[in-house]
Amino acid sequence: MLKYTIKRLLQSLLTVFVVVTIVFLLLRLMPTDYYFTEDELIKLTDEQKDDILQAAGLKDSAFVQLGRFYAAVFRGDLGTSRRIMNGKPVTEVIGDRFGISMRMGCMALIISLLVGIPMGILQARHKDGVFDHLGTAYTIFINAVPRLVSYSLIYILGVRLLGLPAMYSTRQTTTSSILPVVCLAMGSIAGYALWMRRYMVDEMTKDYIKLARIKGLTPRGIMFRHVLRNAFVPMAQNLPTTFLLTIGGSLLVERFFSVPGMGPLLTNSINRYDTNVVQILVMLYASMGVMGMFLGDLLMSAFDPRIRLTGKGGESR
Amino acid sequence: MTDSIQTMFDEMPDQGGRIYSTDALEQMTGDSEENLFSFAEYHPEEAERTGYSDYSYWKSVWRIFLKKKFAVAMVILFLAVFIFSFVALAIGKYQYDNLVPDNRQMFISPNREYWFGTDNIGRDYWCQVWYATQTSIKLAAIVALGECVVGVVLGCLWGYVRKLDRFFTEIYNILYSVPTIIYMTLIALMIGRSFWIMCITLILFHWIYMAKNVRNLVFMYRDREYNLASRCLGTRLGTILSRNILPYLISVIILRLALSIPSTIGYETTLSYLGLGLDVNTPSLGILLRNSRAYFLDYPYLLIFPAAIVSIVTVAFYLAGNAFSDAADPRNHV
Amino acid sequence: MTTQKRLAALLLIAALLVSVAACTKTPAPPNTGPGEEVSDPNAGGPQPPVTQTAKELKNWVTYLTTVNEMETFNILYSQNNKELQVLTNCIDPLITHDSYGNMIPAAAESWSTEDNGKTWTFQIRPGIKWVDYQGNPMADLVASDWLYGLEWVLNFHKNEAKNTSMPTEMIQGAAEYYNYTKELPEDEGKALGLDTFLTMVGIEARDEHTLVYTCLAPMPYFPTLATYNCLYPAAPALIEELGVDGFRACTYDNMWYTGPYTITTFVAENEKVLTKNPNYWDESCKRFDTVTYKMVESADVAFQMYQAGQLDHVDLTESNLTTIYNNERHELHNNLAEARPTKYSYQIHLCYDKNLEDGVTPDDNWNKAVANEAFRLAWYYGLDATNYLSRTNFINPQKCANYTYTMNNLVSFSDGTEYTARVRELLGINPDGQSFARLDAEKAQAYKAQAMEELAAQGVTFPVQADYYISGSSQTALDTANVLKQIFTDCLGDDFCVLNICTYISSIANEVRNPKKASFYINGWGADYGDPQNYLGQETYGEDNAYYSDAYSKINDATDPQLIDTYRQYTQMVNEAAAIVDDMDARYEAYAQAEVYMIEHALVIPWYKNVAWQVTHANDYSKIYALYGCQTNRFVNWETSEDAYTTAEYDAFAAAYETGAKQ
Amino acid sequence: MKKEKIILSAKDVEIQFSLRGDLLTAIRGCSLDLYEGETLAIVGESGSGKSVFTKSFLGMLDQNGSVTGGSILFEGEDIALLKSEKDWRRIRGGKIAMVMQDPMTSLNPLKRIGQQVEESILLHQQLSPAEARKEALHMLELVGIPDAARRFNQYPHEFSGGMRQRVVIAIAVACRPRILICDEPTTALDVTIQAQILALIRDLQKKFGMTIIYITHDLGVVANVAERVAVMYAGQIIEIGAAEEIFYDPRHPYSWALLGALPQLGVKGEKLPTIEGTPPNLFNRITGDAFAPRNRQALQIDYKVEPPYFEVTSTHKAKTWLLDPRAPRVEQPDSIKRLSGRMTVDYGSDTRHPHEDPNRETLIEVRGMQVTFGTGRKKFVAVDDVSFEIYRGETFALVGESGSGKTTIGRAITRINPISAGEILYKGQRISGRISKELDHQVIKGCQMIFQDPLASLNERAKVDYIVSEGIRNLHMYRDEDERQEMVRKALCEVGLLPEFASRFPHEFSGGQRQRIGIARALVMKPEFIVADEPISALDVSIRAQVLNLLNELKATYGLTYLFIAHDLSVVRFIADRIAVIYKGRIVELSEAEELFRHPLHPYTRALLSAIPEPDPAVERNKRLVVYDPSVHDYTEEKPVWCEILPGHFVYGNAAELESYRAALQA
Repeated sequence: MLKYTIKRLLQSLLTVFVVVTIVFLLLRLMPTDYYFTEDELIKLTDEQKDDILQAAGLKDSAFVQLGRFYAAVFRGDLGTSRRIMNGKPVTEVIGDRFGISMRMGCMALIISLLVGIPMGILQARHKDGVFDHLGTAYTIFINAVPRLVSYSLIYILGVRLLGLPAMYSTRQTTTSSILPVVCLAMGSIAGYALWMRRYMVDEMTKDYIKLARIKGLTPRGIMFRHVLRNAFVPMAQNLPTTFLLTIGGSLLVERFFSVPGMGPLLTNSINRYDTNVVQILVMLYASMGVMGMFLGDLLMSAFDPRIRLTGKGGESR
Repeated sequence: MTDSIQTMFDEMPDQGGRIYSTDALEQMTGDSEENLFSFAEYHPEEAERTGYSDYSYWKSVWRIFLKKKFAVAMVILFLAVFIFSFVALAIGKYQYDNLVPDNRQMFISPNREYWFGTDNIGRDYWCQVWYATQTSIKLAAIVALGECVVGVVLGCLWGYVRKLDRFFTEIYNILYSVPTIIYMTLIALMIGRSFWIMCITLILFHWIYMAKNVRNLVFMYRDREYNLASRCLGTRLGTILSRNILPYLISVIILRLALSIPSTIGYETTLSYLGLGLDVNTPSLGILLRNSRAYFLDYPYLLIFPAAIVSIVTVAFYLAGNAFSDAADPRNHV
Repeated sequence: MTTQKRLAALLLIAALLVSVAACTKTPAPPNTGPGEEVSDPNAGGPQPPVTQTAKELKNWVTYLTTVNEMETFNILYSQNNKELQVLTNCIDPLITHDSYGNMIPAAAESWSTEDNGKTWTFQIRPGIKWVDYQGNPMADLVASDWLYGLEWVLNFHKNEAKNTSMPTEMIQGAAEYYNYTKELPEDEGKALGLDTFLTMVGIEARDEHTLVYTCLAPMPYFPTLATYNCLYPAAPALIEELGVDGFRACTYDNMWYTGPYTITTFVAENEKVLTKNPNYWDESCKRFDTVTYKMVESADVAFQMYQAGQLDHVDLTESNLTTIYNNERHELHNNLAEARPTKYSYQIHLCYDKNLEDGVTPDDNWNKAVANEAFRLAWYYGLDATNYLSRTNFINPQKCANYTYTMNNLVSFSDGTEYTARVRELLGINPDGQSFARLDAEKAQAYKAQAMEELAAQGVTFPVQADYYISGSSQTALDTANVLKQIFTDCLGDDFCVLNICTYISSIANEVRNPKKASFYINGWGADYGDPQNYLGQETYGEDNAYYSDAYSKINDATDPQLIDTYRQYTQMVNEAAAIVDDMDARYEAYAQAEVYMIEHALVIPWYKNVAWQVTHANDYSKIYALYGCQTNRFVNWETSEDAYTTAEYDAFAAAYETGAKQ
Repeated sequence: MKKEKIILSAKDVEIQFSLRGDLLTAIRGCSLDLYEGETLAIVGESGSGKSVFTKSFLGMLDQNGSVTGGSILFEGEDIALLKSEKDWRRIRGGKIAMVMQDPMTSLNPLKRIGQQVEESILLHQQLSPAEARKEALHMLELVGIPDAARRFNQYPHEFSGGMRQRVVIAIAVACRPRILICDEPTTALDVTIQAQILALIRDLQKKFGMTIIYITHDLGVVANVAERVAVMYAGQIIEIGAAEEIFYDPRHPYSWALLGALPQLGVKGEKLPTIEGTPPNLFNRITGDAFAPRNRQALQIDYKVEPPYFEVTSTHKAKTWLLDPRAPRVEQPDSIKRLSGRMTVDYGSDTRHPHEDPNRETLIEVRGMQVTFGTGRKKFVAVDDVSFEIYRGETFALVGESGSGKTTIGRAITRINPISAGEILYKGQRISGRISKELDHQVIKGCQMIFQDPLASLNERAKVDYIVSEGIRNLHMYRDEDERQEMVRKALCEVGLLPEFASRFPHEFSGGQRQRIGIARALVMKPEFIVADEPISALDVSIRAQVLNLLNELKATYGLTYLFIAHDLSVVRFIADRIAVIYKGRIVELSEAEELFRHPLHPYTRALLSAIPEPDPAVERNKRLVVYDPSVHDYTEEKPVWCEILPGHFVYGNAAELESYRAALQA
């Protein structure tokens, strides 16, 4: 188990390394004008711009910068932001926003798990019933219609009809979180319901369900003793990834409701050529991504005795 | 014991529980007893011909698909919208290419002159919406096709050539583990925004999902016996992929094609909203939606029309895709 | 055995998740910061009782869009309005402005020159304290703090080449010192103290309260530079405390303040709160208890919030304005208030050496046409900017009309005559507020005919194709460009000139300007210091620091002799004006003549300025108004009202201001 | 045995399915009386409706099917009328239970074995949880799970197929049903395991006094378990009677055909009697006797009027006009007579043995072959150190249970799987590893393969024409299009298919036809050597004979050499010249076929032989099972060797074992 964990972690590290390097090099291909604000672009001459870039260490060749970056990272120095907040350590820049994104993401996650999974179960239990059709219509609507449209609808409803705050505020976290959390949860509810329903319906056609019926088990008993847990296994694999992605913040929602979270930071830091922030963000996202996959596998192995991650060793006769 | 057997025997379902008399038989068949109890001619070829099934995969797919009334209705609705987008441009009072900004005409709600009202600089919204509809559909179709072509070709290689597995898996990890928006932003800032750049970047980042899908299927079919047979017969890799495996992937490809259209349109609107979408000179529904974001609380019609059309298109393809995947599943061919 | 393994797996997952969660907990949740204790200005509750009869606001809540979030707290480092508008409230300059744009003492009690502006002496006000963000006094502000400030700015390794352009152009030895530090290794540069600096640069602190600058040449307008953030002080004790990197990256809670406010709450991209500095030297000035900035995603969100009573001020977008203006029963219909012009003066900068789309081949057709004065004058007299102006101000488009190169209200003659009024007088333009005043259809037709005749002879084909570049990501720019295109069609006819709208990706400099792909640019210039030289000097021929003529118009690459002669003539006029340092009226008159010459030959075509609409609880005419420097956004001496001002009230303010200005 | 009480009585049951918009009548008026405590076997080919019929006793028909006529009386109630799941639950489990075919999928993979048994105990026996647990443990012991206490807490994936089937049986029996339906419970299992499961079911029946309905297509299994046998064809029971009556004195031509087609009853070198064609399409209305079109001795009336049941004895009835007194007399086929002992045959008296020919030519030689799958820690040795020769003109059979590596050997020879050690020679040339293009083409032409699963071995999306000509296309073995078509036509005719089939798609054909297309595909290359990988194991009994005959015919016509891979020794005995028995990747015994049957030496071979189900109730009921326990070999001190113990008879063992084998041969 330990050996496997170490091996997976090393593999993940490699993936993260490759991703960060690619993004790093791509960043250096970007025009450096993004490093300047519009005010600066109007007034600065080319020489002045060059001087500023040189002072920021952005004039060196990409590989020199890459070497410097990794050397610093290995020293544990993740660098400072340049344009998001000049001189502020990247960890703090990200940390501030991560907290907000995570809080909101967790709320949304809890809501969507509490609503989405029972919804999927109910749909599967009463397959082709009214509730199933309603639920399916909901999932179709959410999955098919572009998020921008559905968020706009929620925005209009929430702001115009319910008078909820249109923007996130640190003073009224509760009320101002309602709309963004609803938007976040809305999508994942549909996701969970859809997959839960699908996996359950899949399980219900399996042979062992027939055997359970032949035994004389009640539909309810079949549902709760057999189908539910088995349907949960494929869900389990994706759960950590969705969890990590949710706490990683949603760009669209956070932009829409001025939530100072991770999402806008990502595009802002790229837009502003804040290379250090981008790199560390990418490192963070990539780590969360590979971590999610790894945790998913672990979780699945915990639920499903058939899966032995170590390849051998689980053999007990 | 004999009793019960006897009862059973009497009640055996011999068309009414009696042994036929010769008369009855002759009456029933219009043939003589002699003839009836003579050997019939045996046709081995007839035997060979009996009982072959008239089952056809595609016929069944089609039949089940047509049964999904709602999906079919949505597809028809989509076609209607698509065709109408041309008609609409033709019958509209204004031509997209000759739109003139006019500050006396701005923000006019839909009326007889301006069927969808006017936008913030007083241009007819009707022709903009329909023009954008065409752009969006064109974009989605090109991206979907591109994704499929690239995804299928590389997915086949990924699935069939074991040595490439590690390589493609790593690519998948690289693309999957970070939000695509990072790459999209980088590219948009680096080489700009245009219809074709958008197409290519979307294909660039989305083929992998198609490829992964195809790869799993190829994996499944690769070691089927008929492929072993082909290998045994010395069939080349390309032929195996194109003749033996690809035909089995068609239903999946069509499904992905159909589902990739709503997702592309959704992606396009998101990117447009973030300012990473199409060039502003090429209005798409995403761009109109983004623009309307600034006005929709005052002038909801600027949101409603493009939003409705976007929803029709995406829901239609989503439903059609899912209906098709149901129909394509041989388990449902009952 | 398997059970154990599964248990182990579960434990591992739990551990990892906990550690992920733990990592994220380290930064303090933003809602438990000191902001919680601050009274909530937008809770909608009753305001604290105001003793004055005029129900003034004690707390001010305004907004910024999230893209305008601050990127630094170091005022010496900032080059952007988005930070300066906040930070000028935090640290006092030597000199600030009043609501008419006059210079008034701030940290400097007085200033003077004895040699026509070659050296300038500032008397620093005694008793000013550096305070921390909670208002606790930390140190005294003394003259030498300005030495540290300038050293910081000019030190390549300390300020990373920011804000150097004006000091290096004006202060003796500044450029040399900057280049000196640039050559030093990073460590040495950062370690530099004042010693070398003082030997090289023309600045000294005669005593604790006397600060002397030496300019490169006599500069009568040097004090106007003293309002700018490149001449701000820095507290050496703070630099000492934070270190060089720490000082550059100072934050609101570790920096020191001398200004009317300190920043007490800062949540990035969400909110910041300025609180009255209890130890501010000027106890007489009127300040708010708190000023709150809300960071909003877009102007429309701001409007929503204003309507919900969460903001005291909102700038109106096109659609808001249209809705309110056209609907007489709208609750805000009578509260529309026209803002004052922004400091930018927008011109059409023509490109005299343009290439074709490949960026290499000269576009002869355009170059010949634009070198022809009749061609340019046809534009000058023919183009009616009204529709273009409506894009910013559709109620009073002519408020946005701009007929001069220099921005209004930059400087005035000693008799009170505003400089640009003199220019307009010389140009013979008398705006009536109803139509675009310089328009002259007859002249336009005549010049058009003349141009077509003359140019046809030179082999120019008509219509001339004019390439106009906009950012590919800006819908507003596209809409505006479409309006402009229509103006060309309506005013000059498609047979003369056709506008092509093209887009660039990110860098207009690299993609358009350097390969010379655009026919013209519409660009705004805001002054850095209070002298017409700052405007007119950008358009001279053959001079390095003439920014527009070199970088945009590419006049130094042009070949047409007649055009060059015109430019030379203009350059000479500007230089003559600049040489007059003892008589300001004569100096301004000479500049006015040069400007008129430039405009009458349509070397550059003045185009518009920004006058927007708003709904507000503050009287703009009571605020600091300056066209240069960065003092405009100081929240001092504002007149405010609990109820939003009405249009009528605002008109009255404007009228009162006009009379005040005359005096 | 007394059969007094009818426990379940089905009358005129008609079951229809709506399939692709059409109505399929799967059961066309089927009646059956089941007696308490008996074992009834229902035999039939796939599609005969045997499974559907019994599923209707449990209300377990698929969603699209329903009982549309007749009645099923059970405990005084017509259960055909039951609709809701709730009603059915009164019947299911406690009254009637069922064991399904595939043990791999019929257990919940995520629940412990014990829990799953416990669940059915709690449902049907009023016991406290603790008692239920004890009872479950007891049940597991009862079905022969060794070390049950420990295995109680294990998951299904930790069990082998046979063990899982035991658990499934335990679950079914734990409900204490009155009737237990066993739906092909051993089809998915190896022969040796099958025999054990059959024995287990018999034991349990005795212990619990259950009535058992046994559904199977394997007449050997029927002979083993059944007291009464019902033969089903096209949705009807066409003959029913006591096991002896059906095996020794069948009356329906279909029963004759079914028995006659068994290779066990065939004579080497002779054609097996076959049933041509395929079962009727049940979408169509069938008039007369459904079997008539395939019956060489059909009467005119068979095409017109459905025959009634004719009583042969009080317990034996058949549904054929041949029993009508007016019908001409038709003799039972020879194979039936042989079975009932009315005729004897001498196996293999005049068979030719190519390997005994002094001028024999070695066509294929395998030397020390090893095949591994996977790498690193997941490495798995499928075949280890295998050597043998195949001589031109012989049929060399490779027999072993699933997972023994027999298919891997076949695929290694046709170069589908690469080998990791050793070499393969074809006509003396090495063909393993890298070879020249020329040799490659030569091998492709010379060595072909026939696959197991006729459903999977044809490309569904290509026409027969393409499938058959794939090889000749690759090697450009024709001059022009006409010649290609001619070659395809010829190949099709040779395997007994109509040339016009070339333009059809595989899904239009039945399993047997498809298998023949697969043979045509190999044949068109004019190969010398064919690897036939279980070519008949996925086919119905009646079809098997066709394919076996065809293979024999082709061998005779073209002098082909076969490597015949099978798990069923009885088939192999009919077709093979020499037999190699493989166990876990190693060949343990190799010998001439009859010699192997006469003198099996290796304990595994003996176990295998004893487990073969014979289609003879008398033999089956009295046979003693030999169970192979690999732990009898003690190879720690002496390494085993591959030894030719008699000329042509090889066996794998160490010195001590070889000694005992020799002793056995002497005896």
